[in-house]
Amino acid sequence: MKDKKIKNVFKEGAISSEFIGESIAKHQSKISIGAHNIFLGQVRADEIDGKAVSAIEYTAYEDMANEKFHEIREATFEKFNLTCMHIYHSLGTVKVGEICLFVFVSSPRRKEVFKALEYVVEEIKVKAPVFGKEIFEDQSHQWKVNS
Amino acid sequence: MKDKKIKNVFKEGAISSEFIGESIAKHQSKISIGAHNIFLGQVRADEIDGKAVSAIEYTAYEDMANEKFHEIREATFEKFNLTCMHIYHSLGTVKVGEICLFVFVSSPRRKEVFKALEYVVEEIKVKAPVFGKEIFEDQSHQWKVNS
Amino acid sequence: MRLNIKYFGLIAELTSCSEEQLEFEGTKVEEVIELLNTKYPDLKSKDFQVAQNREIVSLKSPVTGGDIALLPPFSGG
Amino acid sequence: MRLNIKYFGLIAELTSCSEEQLEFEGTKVEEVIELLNTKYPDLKSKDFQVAQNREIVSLKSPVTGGDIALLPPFSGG
Repeated sequence: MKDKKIKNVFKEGAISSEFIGESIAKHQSKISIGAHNIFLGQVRADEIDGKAVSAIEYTAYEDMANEKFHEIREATFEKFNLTCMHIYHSLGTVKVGEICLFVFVSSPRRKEVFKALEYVVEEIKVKAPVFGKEIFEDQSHQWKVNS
Repeated sequence: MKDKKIKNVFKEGAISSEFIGESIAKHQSKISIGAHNIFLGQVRADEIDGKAVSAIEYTAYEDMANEKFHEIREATFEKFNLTCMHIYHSLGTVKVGEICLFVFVSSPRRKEVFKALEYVVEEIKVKAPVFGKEIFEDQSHQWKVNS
Repeated sequence: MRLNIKYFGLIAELTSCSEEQLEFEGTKVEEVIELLNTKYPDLKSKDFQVAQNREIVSLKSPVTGGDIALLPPFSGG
Repeated sequence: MRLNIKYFGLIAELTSCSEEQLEFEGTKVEEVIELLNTKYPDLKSKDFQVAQNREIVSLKSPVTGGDIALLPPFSGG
């Protein structure tokens, strides 16, 4: 299903496992779906110069990011045979072990979901103006760089 | 984490969205994880000769299947840099819209989870002696063939 | 030797049986299948793999005793 | 023309400001950046892209008015 309206992808704080479970439950009425594929980004306790990351604080150019997420969504529906797609990204503080990105694609067929999900996640990394500030245990910080 | 013990992958009936949500929540203490990838197989209301599938009844050569799942798990840990992996498959009746397969892989890095998840799911389709009987609305049936 | 024959999916449907014991005098897997083809003539038209003690084996493999399973095409997931 | 300049991430940290208005007389995006380099000398050493009205533009693009955003490397997800 294509959706021309630009959605707000951002959620304040971490994305809870309950929210993810409920999103899955909502798809049980969509009986043409045979396969779901879900990507979750989780904040990792990276150690940099002997200090461990304790949280990431996300900011974004929200208007532009939502437009880019919308363009990614449209392009993905063009490329792959998907029934539906959902993207959620955190803003603000997300602690180590918590989830900051939730991408959910569904299709009648499994081959489509694998290709589509990787495409969406890589596009988000490259095109969405979102900025992560890695906060260390001692409250110092550095700006995250995607690899 | 490698686990030498052969686990029982099978669950009686559908895999609930709450169970999936709880599995995700359990990983929040694993702070070296940066990416999760989840595959869900959902029973599709396929129409065959004008009759719609209403459920799939799964049976398996359980001992052999659990050994094969174990071998797939071991091979996947060899090939990819994963922190953990979980596989659950339904036995018995799973209705249209319900989930019959749940594969969950986690890694420090996202590139690994995409490759690993697709590998695991394709291996399961080919190597696990599991048999799906498609039950139609009128209680007639046919044996499912994977594509 | 005594074999334990297991049937699954549409094969079990055809044999109306999920497991049976068989006294076997031969040496190769294909001889077991010949015996079963005689007992269940419809088996000949069916596509299946054979597992011996939970490993897929070819028809030319030696019978080592234990469990022989007839496995129709897998359709998990 | 009057431009609305937006700063994000480590650029906003450097300018101590997330948004400011600027009166601009020139024609190209690079001239805007030159003005900002004068105001914030540390900007020169930083890696960023420029978006005009929410689309990435090159330094040679014409300034059409509205929002100009300085975007350090993206690190979402």
